[in-house]
Amino acid sequence: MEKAKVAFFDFASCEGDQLQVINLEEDLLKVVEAVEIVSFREAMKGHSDDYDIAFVEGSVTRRSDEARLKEIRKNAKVLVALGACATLGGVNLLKNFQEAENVRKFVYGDKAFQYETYPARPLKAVVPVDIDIHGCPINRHEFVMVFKSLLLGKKPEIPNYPVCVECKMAESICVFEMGMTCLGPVTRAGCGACCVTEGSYCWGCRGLVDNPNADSQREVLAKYGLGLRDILNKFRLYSGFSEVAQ
Amino acid sequence: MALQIIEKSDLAFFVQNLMDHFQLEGVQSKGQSVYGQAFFYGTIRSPAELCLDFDCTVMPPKKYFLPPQEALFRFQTGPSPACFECRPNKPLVIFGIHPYDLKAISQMDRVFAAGTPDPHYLARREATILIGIDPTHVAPRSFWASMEAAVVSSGFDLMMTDLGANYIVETGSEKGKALLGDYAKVRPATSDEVRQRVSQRSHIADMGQKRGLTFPKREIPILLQHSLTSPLWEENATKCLSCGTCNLVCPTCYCFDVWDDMELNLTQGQRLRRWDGCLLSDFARVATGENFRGTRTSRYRHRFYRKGQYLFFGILDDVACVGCGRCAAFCLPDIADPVEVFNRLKEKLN
Amino acid sequence: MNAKAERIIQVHHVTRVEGHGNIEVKIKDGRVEECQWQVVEAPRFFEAMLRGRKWYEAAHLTSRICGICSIGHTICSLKATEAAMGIAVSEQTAQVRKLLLHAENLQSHLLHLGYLVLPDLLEKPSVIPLAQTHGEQVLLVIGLHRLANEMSDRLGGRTTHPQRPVVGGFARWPTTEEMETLSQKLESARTDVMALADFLGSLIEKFPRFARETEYIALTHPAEYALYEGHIGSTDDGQWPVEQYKGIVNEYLVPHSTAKFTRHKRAAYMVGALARLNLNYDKLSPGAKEIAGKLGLKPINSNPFMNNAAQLVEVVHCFEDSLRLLRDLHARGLKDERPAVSVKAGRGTGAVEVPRGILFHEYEYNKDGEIVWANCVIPTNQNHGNIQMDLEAFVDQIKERPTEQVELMAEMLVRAYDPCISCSTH
Amino acid sequence: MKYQPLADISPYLPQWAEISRIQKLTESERLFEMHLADGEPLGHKPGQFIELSLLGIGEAPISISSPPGVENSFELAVRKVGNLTSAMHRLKVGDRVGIRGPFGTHFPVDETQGKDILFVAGGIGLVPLRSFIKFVLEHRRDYGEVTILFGARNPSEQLFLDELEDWRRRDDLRYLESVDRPDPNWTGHVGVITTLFPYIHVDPSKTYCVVVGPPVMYRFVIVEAKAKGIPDTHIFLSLERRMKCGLGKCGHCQINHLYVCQDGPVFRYSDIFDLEEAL
Ligand SMILES: Cc1cc2nc3c(=O)[nH]c(=O)nc-3n(C[C@H](O)[C@H](O)[C@H](O)COP(=O)(O)OP(=O)(O)OC[C@H]3O[C@@H](n4cnc5c(N)ncnc54)[C@H](O)[C@@H]3O)c2cc1C
Ligand code: SF4
Ligand code: SF4
Ligand code: SF4
Repeated sequence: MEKAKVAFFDFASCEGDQLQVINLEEDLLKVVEAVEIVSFREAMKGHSDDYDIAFVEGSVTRRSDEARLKEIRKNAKVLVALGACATLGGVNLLKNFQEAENVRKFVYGDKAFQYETYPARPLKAVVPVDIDIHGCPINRHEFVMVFKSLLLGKKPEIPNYPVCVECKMAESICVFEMGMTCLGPVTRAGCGACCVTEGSYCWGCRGLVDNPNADSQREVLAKYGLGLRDILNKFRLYSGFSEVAQ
Repeated sequence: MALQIIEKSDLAFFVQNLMDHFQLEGVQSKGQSVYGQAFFYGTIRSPAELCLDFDCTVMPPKKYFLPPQEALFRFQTGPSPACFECRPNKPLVIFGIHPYDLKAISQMDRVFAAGTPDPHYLARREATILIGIDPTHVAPRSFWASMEAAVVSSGFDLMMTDLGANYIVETGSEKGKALLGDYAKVRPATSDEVRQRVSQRSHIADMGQKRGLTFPKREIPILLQHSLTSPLWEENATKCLSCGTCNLVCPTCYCFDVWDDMELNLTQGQRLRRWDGCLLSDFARVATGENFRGTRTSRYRHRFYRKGQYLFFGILDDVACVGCGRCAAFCLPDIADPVEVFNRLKEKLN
Repeated sequence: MNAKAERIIQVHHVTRVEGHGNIEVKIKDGRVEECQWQVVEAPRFFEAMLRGRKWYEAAHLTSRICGICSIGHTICSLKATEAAMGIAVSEQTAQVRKLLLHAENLQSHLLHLGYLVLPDLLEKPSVIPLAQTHGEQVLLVIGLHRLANEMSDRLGGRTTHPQRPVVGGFARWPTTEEMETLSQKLESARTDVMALADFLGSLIEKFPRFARETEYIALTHPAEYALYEGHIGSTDDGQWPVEQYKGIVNEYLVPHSTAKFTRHKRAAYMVGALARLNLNYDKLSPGAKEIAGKLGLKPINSNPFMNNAAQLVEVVHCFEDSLRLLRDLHARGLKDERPAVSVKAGRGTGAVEVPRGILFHEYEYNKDGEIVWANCVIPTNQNHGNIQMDLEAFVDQIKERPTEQVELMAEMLVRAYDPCISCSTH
Repeated sequence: MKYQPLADISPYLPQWAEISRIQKLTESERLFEMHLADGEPLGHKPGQFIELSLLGIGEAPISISSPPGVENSFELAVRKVGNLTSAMHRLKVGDRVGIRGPFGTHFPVDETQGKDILFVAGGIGLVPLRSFIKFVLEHRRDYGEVTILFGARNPSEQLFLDELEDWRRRDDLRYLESVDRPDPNWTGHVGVITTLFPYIHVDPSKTYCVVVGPPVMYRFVIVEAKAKGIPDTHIFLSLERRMKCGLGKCGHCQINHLYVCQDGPVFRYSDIFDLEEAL
């Protein structure tokens, strides 16, 4: 059987997700064994436009980036969005909630006009995306799971239940009990509640579940002392593209 | 076997001995939350870690018999596919289970033994020795007394009660008897101590009465029979986050999902099962997209019916809630509390 | 070869670096007419996005500036917030943070040397074919890289974008068991580290001979090889408290780059492993010094390619110093300290050394603990100017060579800096 | 606690079956004829299902479409809708699949002896029903009048064309068919399946109605059946639910106190008519 050809690309991002792929260590050798990697700028020289699966990290923040993404979409049979920036727009979206000119000027001063930008957006706002691998950064085990599913011809099972499920399985104490607040009840699981287990709380980096009860979540956050602005800010950190954050 | 006494000063000896001969699991403090200490079941590595005066653990001990995730079998694909069974049998002693959790385990035993017995659950169960302990504190949301789970007379290998100066121990099985004989320093209880136990236990039952049902537990199925169209379901369910917490923390919830995980070589793998919850939105969705419990209300209501009626008539002849109050404590919108729901239904019906 | 002809050398998206950068060179009549290092990465406007966010979110957000040095950004951000609010952290916090920085240096340097540079030295397009030809060494790199990741995991709660370090301390401490396991693993990896150092060391002579004098800037500290704290130091002489970083970096914009450039006393300066080594050589751990000696690396070395060698020396240093820190922490016993924060208005600067050089974060908070102003200066920002100048000098030196070679060597030069391009265009 | 003796073999382990024939039924449905690798008969009754395993892909409940007793082989008709079913469509003759079961209740083969039967199949509902229909036709003399109603969304979704042709020709049964959306070549009846009811005549005192189809169809067909005077106790149907174990444990298929995998999939209408969520 001919090996599937795989390519990696990135747009506005920290490349932390491709790093997770590299962080597979020994398993990375098995991954590259199973497929042919034709493009992976962060790790190899050379490039080809002949690929089946494209893993794309980052969000689109410039109109001029759209053409490159559309080209990738055209070449790829399967397009996988890699990480929060690609699946949700990620933290990049925060600038969308400020006045655009002001944002540019704040960083680049009087030369702001030199720097092209437009409201940040997830890949799916520009091209159809087949699979989302959520997370900031992605969970490398989930990457492997998706990778294997693709090779097996299966649609990967990305959870549609909230982080609380995995949080309970990990036997963490709910952070609401610790006097903090958490986006776990409306955030898509798959991370193993990694932030809660490490002493933090869920920031929402995997985006919302399909049918979140945002109203109830707002009430809960308010009950635990969060003001309206804080609540909105919480949703906007990663889910700025969903209507919940508007 | 008559009731035995373990002096408090000899407890560490017993625990240390158990640690030396078994994998010993017990209750530990996981640190302070704003509501008090949080307790959990974990491996005991020194006698000092074992905590016996807890009020309630965050998660019940069900993970020892039905782990959050476990392999049903391993397999190999290819021209001659093969399956290899993995049947667990690691011997385990769990030290410190409250009566309500013991009762929950007895219920699970019946569920997994009914019909086609589940070998995984049962093998784990058989390899485990349960040491119960009567509560000395009641968690704020517990209501086990009204679920007839303040005191149990079976379902344990050993059952201990804290009498202040010492522990009085009842033996519930041959295994328990051997455990005491081999690893503990005991003496027979005096009749005074036996009487003390009786009064201590009735005290426990009283402590647990602080909150509870306003009516006898056995009426729950009938109450539900008349409450199908109660507006309460919808009223509460609009706040439901579909987070499944109430399922996952419950000692009598056991639904699971099954899936295959392949290794990267794509020829070997395992079939796994992991906890699932009927409150999760896709629990009853089928491949064609139909969701047989697509609304929050239907899922929310289902849980109460399953606890209060379906399993009652099906397998248990009892309500599948032991009153630990975990669901009540951890449901963020605070709508999952069975005692509140049942009492309100009763009120509305009257 | 026809020296008269015009040759255009274009490297569109330099590979095996983080982010998007291009090299453009025009050689005409044997003269380098044009030579440019272009940064084409999309800007993300982190400083603007920080405005209005709470004090406990700053580190989470700025960590996302860079996937590779997310630990460094986290710690730098925490220090800036702590400086702004006048929060002092415990010795224990400082030590675990130092360990985390070591972990990150190990992660990053091993990744750079083993996965990105090694293929150049062995003339392969990537590390993948090396698995066949140099299986043993590749497994060595992978094994050590995994250990570095595990170190970040156990101390910071994640390999990337750590969760445990918070303002004032740690949200969760590693357990004694975790620390012990870590010590054991590091201890037993000692021979591997040395084996790797020897192997890479033996290839060092393959780097081009090239030198260009420049200014080197890094943190310095009287007592230690400065990574976590210290003053800003320069090989051109002088020391400044970190609050005065603006007087050092002097950011400016160039039209062909979305990232800012910096300059200090000269037209450009260099930061990173080589800068640190040039400034703080004396404070290296014994084993690190030994390796430096073997590599012939002494201050002041002005061959940018030797940045790779300096990274190798730092791998040994971080490794040895981690063991020392772990021993120290173990001896004193970890206390379960809870961070205490009282929110107040203020302005503060944090500086730490991250794999690619000195990093600055500066925030201003209002009384509600919301950021009203922010500035981040990334190491690669500070290197862009120096890359440009090295490129000009280096290309001039090799301009007679065949086009592909010029292309490859120019790329190698850029790669030697281990630039974090998207990070510099934050 | 008293344990029942445990089976030697875990009920979660599949046994092997080998595919001996594959037939394309429609664009999205295929028929797989297979036999157990150990040569034993499957031993099923019409209406039962098996859990079909492809290792590494997963497991899904699939009805046994053939009647019992066919030379130790059995047939499954699989519609491609997701992971397992798509992977199934990629298999070739000679490949092995995993089988658990047969599971569940079956159609009332004995109770209906000597009675008239009205079969109502909607779309892929014909797959499980076919097992019963074929059984009845094989034992034709044991049963009374046989009527088959079959509705498909459009002509290209009609399954088992040869068999339909046979039923059309036979004079020992009445076969009526309909499509919701005809194509230009369709000359038959058009409309949802209930629009066929006016064309049939049943004797309510001795007719059993057996219905299998998509969830929406049940409610409408039951109304028609009841309108014909067929009592609730003589109406049978087969329900689909999500299933993960087939053993009445995992909870997914539960309808009130009933587990579809154990107490169903075939139900007597009078047993479930008052259950919330059943239909
Ligand atoms: C008793 C019984 C008998 C049956 N008999 C037959 C038969 O004879 N022939 C037949 O073809 N089928 C039959 N079925 C149906 C069959 O079991 C399903 O079609 C099968 O389970 C699909 O499995 P799959 O792995 O192919 O699909 P899956 O991959 O599980 O899912 C298919 C589709 O549903 C979506 N999906 C899956 N899970 C979810 C979810 N949680 N949330 C949202 N979307 C989801 C997927 O994205 C996909 O598009 C029967 C079912 C039952 C209960
Ligand atoms: S900590 Fe967050 S994810 Fe965990 S249970 Fe609580 S709300 Fe849910
Ligand atoms: S009832 Fe409460 S705990 Fe249960 S799913 Fe709903 S919100 Fe979660
Ligand atoms: S339903 Fe709630 S109170 Fe009852 S046993 Fe379950 S978790 Fe405990």
